[in-house]
Amino acid sequence: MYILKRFFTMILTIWVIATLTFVMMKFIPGDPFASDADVLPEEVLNNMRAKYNLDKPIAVQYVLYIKDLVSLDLGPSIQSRTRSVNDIILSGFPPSALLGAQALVLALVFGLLLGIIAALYHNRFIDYLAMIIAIIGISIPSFILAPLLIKFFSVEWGLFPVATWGTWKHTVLPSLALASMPLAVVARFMRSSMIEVMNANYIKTADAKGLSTAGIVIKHGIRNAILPVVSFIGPLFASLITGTFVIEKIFAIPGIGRYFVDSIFNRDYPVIMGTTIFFSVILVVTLFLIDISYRLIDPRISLTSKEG
Amino acid sequence: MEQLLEVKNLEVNFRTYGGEVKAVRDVSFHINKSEILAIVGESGSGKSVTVQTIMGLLPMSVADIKNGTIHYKGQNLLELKKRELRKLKGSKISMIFQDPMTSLNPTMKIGSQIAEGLIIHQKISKRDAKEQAINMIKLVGIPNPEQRYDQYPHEFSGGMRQRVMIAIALACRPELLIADEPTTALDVTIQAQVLKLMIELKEKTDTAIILITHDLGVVAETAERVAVMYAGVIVETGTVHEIFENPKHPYTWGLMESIPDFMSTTKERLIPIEGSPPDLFAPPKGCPFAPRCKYAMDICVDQMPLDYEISSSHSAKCWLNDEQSPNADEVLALGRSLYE
Amino acid sequence: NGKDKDSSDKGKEDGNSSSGKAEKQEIVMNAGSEPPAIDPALATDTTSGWVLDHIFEGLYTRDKNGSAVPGLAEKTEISEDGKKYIFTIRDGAKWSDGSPLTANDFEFAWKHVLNPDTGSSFAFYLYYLVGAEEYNKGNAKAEDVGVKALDEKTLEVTLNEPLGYFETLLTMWTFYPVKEELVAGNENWSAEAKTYVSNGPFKMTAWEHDSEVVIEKNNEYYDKDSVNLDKITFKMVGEATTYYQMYKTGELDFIKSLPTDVIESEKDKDDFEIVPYYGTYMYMFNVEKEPFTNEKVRKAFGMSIDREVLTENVTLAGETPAYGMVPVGADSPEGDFRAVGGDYFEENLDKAKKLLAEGMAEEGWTTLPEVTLLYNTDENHKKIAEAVQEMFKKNIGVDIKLANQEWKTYLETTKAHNFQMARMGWIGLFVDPVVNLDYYLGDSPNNRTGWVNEDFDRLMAESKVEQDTAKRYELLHQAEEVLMTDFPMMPIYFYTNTYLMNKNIKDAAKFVNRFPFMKWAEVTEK
Amino acid sequence: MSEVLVEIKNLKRYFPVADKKTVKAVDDISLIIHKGETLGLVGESGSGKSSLGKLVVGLDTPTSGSILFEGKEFTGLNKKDQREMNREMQIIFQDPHASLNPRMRIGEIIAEGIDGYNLAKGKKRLEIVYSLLEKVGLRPEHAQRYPHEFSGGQRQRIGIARALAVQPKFIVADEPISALDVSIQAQVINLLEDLKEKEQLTYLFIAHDLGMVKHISDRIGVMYLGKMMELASSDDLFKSPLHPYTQALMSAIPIADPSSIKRERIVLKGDPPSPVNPPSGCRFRTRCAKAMDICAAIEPQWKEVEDNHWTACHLYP
Amino acid sequence: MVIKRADNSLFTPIDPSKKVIDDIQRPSLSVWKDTLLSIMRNKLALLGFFLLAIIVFLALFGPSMVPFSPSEQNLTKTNLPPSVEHWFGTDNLGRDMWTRSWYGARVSLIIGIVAALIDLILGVIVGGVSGYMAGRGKKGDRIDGLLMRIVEVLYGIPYLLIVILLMVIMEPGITAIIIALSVTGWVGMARIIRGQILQLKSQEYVQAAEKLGTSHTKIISRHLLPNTMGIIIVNLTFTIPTAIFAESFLSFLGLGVQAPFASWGTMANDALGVILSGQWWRLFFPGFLISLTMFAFNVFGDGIQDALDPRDRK
Ligand SMILES: Nc1ncnc2c1ncn2[C@@H]1O[C@H](COP(=O)(O)OP(=O)(O)OP(=O)(O)O)[C@@H](O)[C@H]1O
Ligand SMILES: Nc1ncnc2c1ncn2[C@@H]1O[C@H](COP(=O)(O)OP(=O)(O)OP(=O)(O)O)[C@@H](O)[C@H]1O
Ligand SMILES: [Mg+2]
Ligand SMILES: [Mg+2]
Repeated sequence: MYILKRFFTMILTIWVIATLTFVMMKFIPGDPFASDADVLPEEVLNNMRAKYNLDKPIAVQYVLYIKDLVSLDLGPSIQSRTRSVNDIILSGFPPSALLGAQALVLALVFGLLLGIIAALYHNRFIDYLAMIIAIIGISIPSFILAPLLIKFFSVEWGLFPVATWGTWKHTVLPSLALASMPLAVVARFMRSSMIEVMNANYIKTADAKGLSTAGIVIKHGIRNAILPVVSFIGPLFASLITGTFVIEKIFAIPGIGRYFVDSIFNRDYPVIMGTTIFFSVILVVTLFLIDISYRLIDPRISLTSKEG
Repeated sequence: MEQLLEVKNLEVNFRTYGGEVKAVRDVSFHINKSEILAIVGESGSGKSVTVQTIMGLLPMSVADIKNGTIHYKGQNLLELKKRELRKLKGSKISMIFQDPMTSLNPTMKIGSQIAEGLIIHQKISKRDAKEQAINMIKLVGIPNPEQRYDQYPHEFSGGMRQRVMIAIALACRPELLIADEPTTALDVTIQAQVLKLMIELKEKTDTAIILITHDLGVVAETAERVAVMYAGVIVETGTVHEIFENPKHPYTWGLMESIPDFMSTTKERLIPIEGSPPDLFAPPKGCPFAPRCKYAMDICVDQMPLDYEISSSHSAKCWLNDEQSPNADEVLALGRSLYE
Repeated sequence: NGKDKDSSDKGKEDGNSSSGKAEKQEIVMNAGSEPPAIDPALATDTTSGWVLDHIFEGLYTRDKNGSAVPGLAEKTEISEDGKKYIFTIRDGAKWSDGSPLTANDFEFAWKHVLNPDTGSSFAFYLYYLVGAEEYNKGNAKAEDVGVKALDEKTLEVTLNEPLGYFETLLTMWTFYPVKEELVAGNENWSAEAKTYVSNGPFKMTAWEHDSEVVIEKNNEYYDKDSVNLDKITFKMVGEATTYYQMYKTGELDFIKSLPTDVIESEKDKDDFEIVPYYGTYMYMFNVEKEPFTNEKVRKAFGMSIDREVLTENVTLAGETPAYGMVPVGADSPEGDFRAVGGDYFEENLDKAKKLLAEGMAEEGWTTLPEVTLLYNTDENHKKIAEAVQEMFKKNIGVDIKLANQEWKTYLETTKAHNFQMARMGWIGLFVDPVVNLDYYLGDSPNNRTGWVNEDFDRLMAESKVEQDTAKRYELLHQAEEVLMTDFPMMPIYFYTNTYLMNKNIKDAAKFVNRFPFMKWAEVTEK
Repeated sequence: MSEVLVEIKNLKRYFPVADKKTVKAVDDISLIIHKGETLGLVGESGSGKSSLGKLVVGLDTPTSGSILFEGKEFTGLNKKDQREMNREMQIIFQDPHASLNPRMRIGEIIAEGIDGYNLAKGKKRLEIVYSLLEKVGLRPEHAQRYPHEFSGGQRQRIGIARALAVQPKFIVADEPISALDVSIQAQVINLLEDLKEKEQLTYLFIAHDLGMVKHISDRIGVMYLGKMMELASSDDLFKSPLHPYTQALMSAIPIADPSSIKRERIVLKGDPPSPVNPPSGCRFRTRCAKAMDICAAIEPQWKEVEDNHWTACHLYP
Repeated sequence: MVIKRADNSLFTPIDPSKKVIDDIQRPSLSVWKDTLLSIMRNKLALLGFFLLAIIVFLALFGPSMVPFSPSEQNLTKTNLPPSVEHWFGTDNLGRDMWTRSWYGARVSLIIGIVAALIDLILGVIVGGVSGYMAGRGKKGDRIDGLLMRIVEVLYGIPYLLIVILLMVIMEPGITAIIIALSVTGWVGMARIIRGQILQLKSQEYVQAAEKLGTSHTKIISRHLLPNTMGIIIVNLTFTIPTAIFAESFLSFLGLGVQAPFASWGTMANDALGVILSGQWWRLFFPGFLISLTMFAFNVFGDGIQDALDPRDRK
């Protein structure tokens, strides 16, 4: 029942996002066909507008769009004249998702590790070291980190290809660049909540059972401390697997991340809508799963009144 | 009798912003194999801190072990390496915590929390551990153990949680069981059942038990020896009979007086000890009980009493036992009469 | 009527004879971005055009110098009045799938472009054909368009007016043929390499979207013997720092538009090249908004920056300071149009100050109304604007503000004349002064300055029907003079492009305004 | 002691557990608590005492049944009255640790209710806090400390002081003294009794220490597996326990005299049954020494067997 | 037993009426004073604080230590490495990096602090209310649902679109940036806080507080939020650099501070090319200052977290 209800609100949310995006998109100035090279004769423009239904009143366009949407047709791209939005998403999503997932795993594994170690050695050298790593991770944004990684790992040391897509080696640097920020955040969150958890009485119990520090942390610490990380990871997951503009641009990765931005700069209406809706679906579903997972992580949590 | 554990001159301080809390001061006691030692005393007198020191569970960021040794079978636990201590913890020495509500991991199933220790120390398979854990749940009198195995602490009643704590501690059949108020949340029938379980364990496996409790009835019925603590100091030790029948310390007298007699039909006011316990930030330099003691003398305020040996097993830290004490006999007789 | 010739590039490499042909005739070039449409009817951008030029060939093509020469047209007959062309398609013209290429394919292709349903942006390039405009605007039928396959080999084209540079125009991709069976009824035929059929020196064999386009030598091409390369890969790396580093590690053989920061260090290496780009970088004035309503103020602004310093220290890519509208590179009978026209103004601070004072006096201003310079979001534009801002301040004591907008918004804003001073760049698709000067026609949608001058419009109109070449250029010079006298914009510099090309690539043809054409190129041994 | 303060009618609280089953923590209990009386509640651990206590003060919502406080049902009230009623009913939690915010000072914790209901301000407020601390055997300077700096028993006293701070009419005390040493137990019990005298307080006193329960309570109820088994004045109950479960309880009380002859204990046989599917008929029958056939078949009626002495057992038809 | 013979006279009973039960009093401190004291005693917190103070000091007075203005160009002195004349070197337009860095600090610090405030105000409140209300009756569920749906929608709508829209309707400048940051800047905090509150609110002390008439607002602010302070602080320390870089992005798009004024973010952004050309100081100084500020905030934050945790005092 709860799930059914959430499902409907999810659809509603996506609809609201779609509608707001549609309205805003129509509101911002600019014309998909305007470009600097040529100012086209009005008639030519009219032909093209007609082709994309842009000659119709906005309300009609909206209805047509929603209609298509319901049949899962996201329409043709204006910028990339021969491809449909569905094509773009289908071909761009796998690389983006792969990179995003890889980065996320990297961030989680090392972030958690770093955070836990820092918490265990609270206010000792390792803690400071972990903090400095985290600070570097967060204060060097990916658009600076990525070229630096390329400079050293590719140009200077020749370990990985500079950019583009193909082999696993191509994924290493972009994953690193993507992972650095979330890694830092995860580490800091984990540290903070782990410090709190390690003060709890049940940790004493575990200690008294003769568990090793690692055992205590793994079996008792993590699950009690991980909630903020999970909250943080949710939206991040959605945005990472749908690609990141900066990283895809710098590493010339054929993902869909770039379309989120380029489509807006190009006023490529169908792509704006398509990518937004695609992202929203993933986002909303992820957030839903996160909400569910709260309960799995901490059985005391109840999200609605009629559960307990 | 074989001495299992000996605590000597233990001193524990807590650093706080307000200053140092002298929670345990010069505490010495021992426990033999297959013996039940009860520690009773004022709430806040340092009972839990003492036993947590044995287990190495003090929050070392704020706690200081100033002095003392804790010898377990000849080795000083305070100097033991972490890894070696870990081998003892949970298997040879185990502990029932006072606070059953927060001492269980809220996000872990009850069953796993019990099975965990078994898996570590007895190196048995998960399935066997589960079986044993279910058995333990049953032993401590929780109905429907299979289902309870998969429930979380917040789904248990207070007493049930306490029994889970007991199950955890007993699971590995330790040589030394430290039970910090193990039955406070239990009704008397289950309390009896649990105590019986502990005594059985003691008899079967020669387990020594340090039992901290406020229920003097429980002490009388289960313990062999008793230590009475007040303000971080052990003020009196002796066998149960000695303590109950021939207490030599005014605080012990006070304790005895406070027990309501449920057999009596008339309702009388309970007799508590006047005043409140001393501030442990700056404990009085003399006897800590002096400010509340009806029989206090000048020396009590001035000097910490010596440990007067009353018999080979009985000693008390009170100046009244000194031969110079003027009305010693009178007073001591008074104390004795209270219970007879 | 003068024929526009694309002048070949001066810096072109001589064939390097010392090293022989390499085993592997494969190169990797950076296209910069995903070509939006590798489809003759739909392409409007240079990236798509670059690929199209390699895999298609029209009736006319270019020789190594960039001049239009017959391609698929074996023979061209032009009627007396210059309005009717009859092309004979060369024998052996084939599609890359081996099927014959016929005159019909041309007729179909051109009508396809004009078909309003296609929605081609470049349909207007065919408006020179009889009935084309009407058909494209939905006022006539396809049959009325002046292109007709008389038989398999013969194509008849009828123009509205004679057109001097029709042959050059025919080299444009909009005029390429497409295979009718393939294209008819399949709107997205050009979206994937699988289905792709073309007729040029190369054919498309793979298109990984957003990643790369691979073209390989087309063995059905009639002139395949001139083609040396077996394979060209166009990568789509947009980030300058990235493709530069890929070039450095050898992952790319050719890149264009180097990051400004590295030009300094690459300048003297021999794989580096600066090629002129037929375009003008300028700041438009809105003559309807104060203070640029005043001509003297406009001129004062134009005179008070140091273009030399700007190009040498800020933009760095070897640009030519501009003192006129038409860039260097357009040939006229007397020589380069720019050289003949000369500079229309000079940088002179005293004069600028004087003009400014005069202009302010004329308008009765005691202080100059606040000026905001608008540019579209881009690092280089920003840098230039910052430098210019500081120059105004230092040189004539005018404090201007800067503002930038994202491109499409910017276009809209400037179109609505909602600015005082705004950056603009204009690159001619053809190398002819008309292309540049047309920009400021009173009714040109490009002219955002609000400046309308009847003399200018008249001169431009006259130049277009003028049949005598010398006179035509004279008219154009006059028009430019009018423009530069009224000064509705201040030119800054003429564009250049920077290339890095692997030294072992020989015979790449570099035309003005086109990226290198690799038909004859060859990889030599190192 | 005639005026009814709390009336509980057919109260039920079922907790859903796995497999769509429910734990019947409180199963159809009806009860009256008079003004000024102390009703002791004892019973097997897990029998639903805390659950009942929480329901009574409105910390939990019943599955069914109703609770009337001074004749009014909680849900039917407007906001203001609800607040007032909230103040008048307080609870001392069983768990002294979890019920104290680890980041608040003791003084603040105790003053919370005073602030919450705007009972006093400034110096007066502090005075109240200090006097409460003293009343429960703590010291004024403890107000500056944090909960973790206290021993278990000290924390429990903080909980008591907190509940008293808002001057309630009715307090559910869920094992308020279990963690205290006897001397302080006596102190606290005396305090509770004094308050009861002075302020006409009413208690629902849940405890396991039958001696204390007897001492403080006017009447005592005995619970087993979600049900009330017996209810009588404390003297009656101890003198003549009727229900076999009560008898078992009595016999299990430990006596603080090591030399006393060990009494014959009524040992409950078998395992405690599960509250998920309690035994048919009488719930205690599976462990009852005196069980009869009828016990399995019919659930015994809740009857007044003697004057003011209620029980549910087939032994007393 | 050895007894040190004490003076006999000491063995006289004390008159109970004269007995002073106790006289030792701990100096009582106000909550504020105590917190302040614990922060002061925390070396880390102090270090962070002093670093921040130095940065702020230089932001205010750094530029006046050298005879350059932040916009003054010298196109013949571009890209000079740090020297006695130009302490941080010059940039590609020949401007003095030292002055620019400290002018940039003003913008970046303001942005960082404002963003943190937005996070704190909007994010913490929305997250707190949402988490607290979830499961609190039908009405509570609805409030939680609504707030979370709003958060989802704000996550879902393309941010760039919002920015462009803002650009159309707003004058560029700090205000515009602040508005752009407040539209969505807080949603991450809101979700995280909500999660924390969901976990915390089942604690018994929350129930106790309710029973004691503590208002919802107070329960959230005094019981729930303090217990998730660590997470709030961590999140805040991340908001700051994120906002600093978001500002550079927004400014680049044309919404924010306009050239020649710079911020650390835009300076770093403009200097990316030096990774290829090697004029390290152009990227290093803004980057380092951002990192240093981050370091200061983090150290300070950690110190505060420690200081606020009564269980972990040294
Ligand atoms: N972390 C700590 N910081 C400061 N003081 C502490 C800390 N832990 C305990 N104390 C103090 O140490 C003293 C002894 O506490 P302990 O828990 O040992 O008492 P106890 O004898 O077990 O009492 P109870 O019977 O009430 O559990 C108490 O006064 C308490 O305030
Ligand atoms: N949140 C919950 N979810 C599921 N079951 C619960 C929950 N809370 C209590 N129970 C169950 O309800 C029953 C009664 O619990 P309650 O806490 O009322 O017992 P109690 O009489 O107070 O016991 P104790 O004396 O041990 O505290 C127990 O079986 C317990 O497991
Ligand atoms: Mg204790
Ligand atoms: Mg209970």
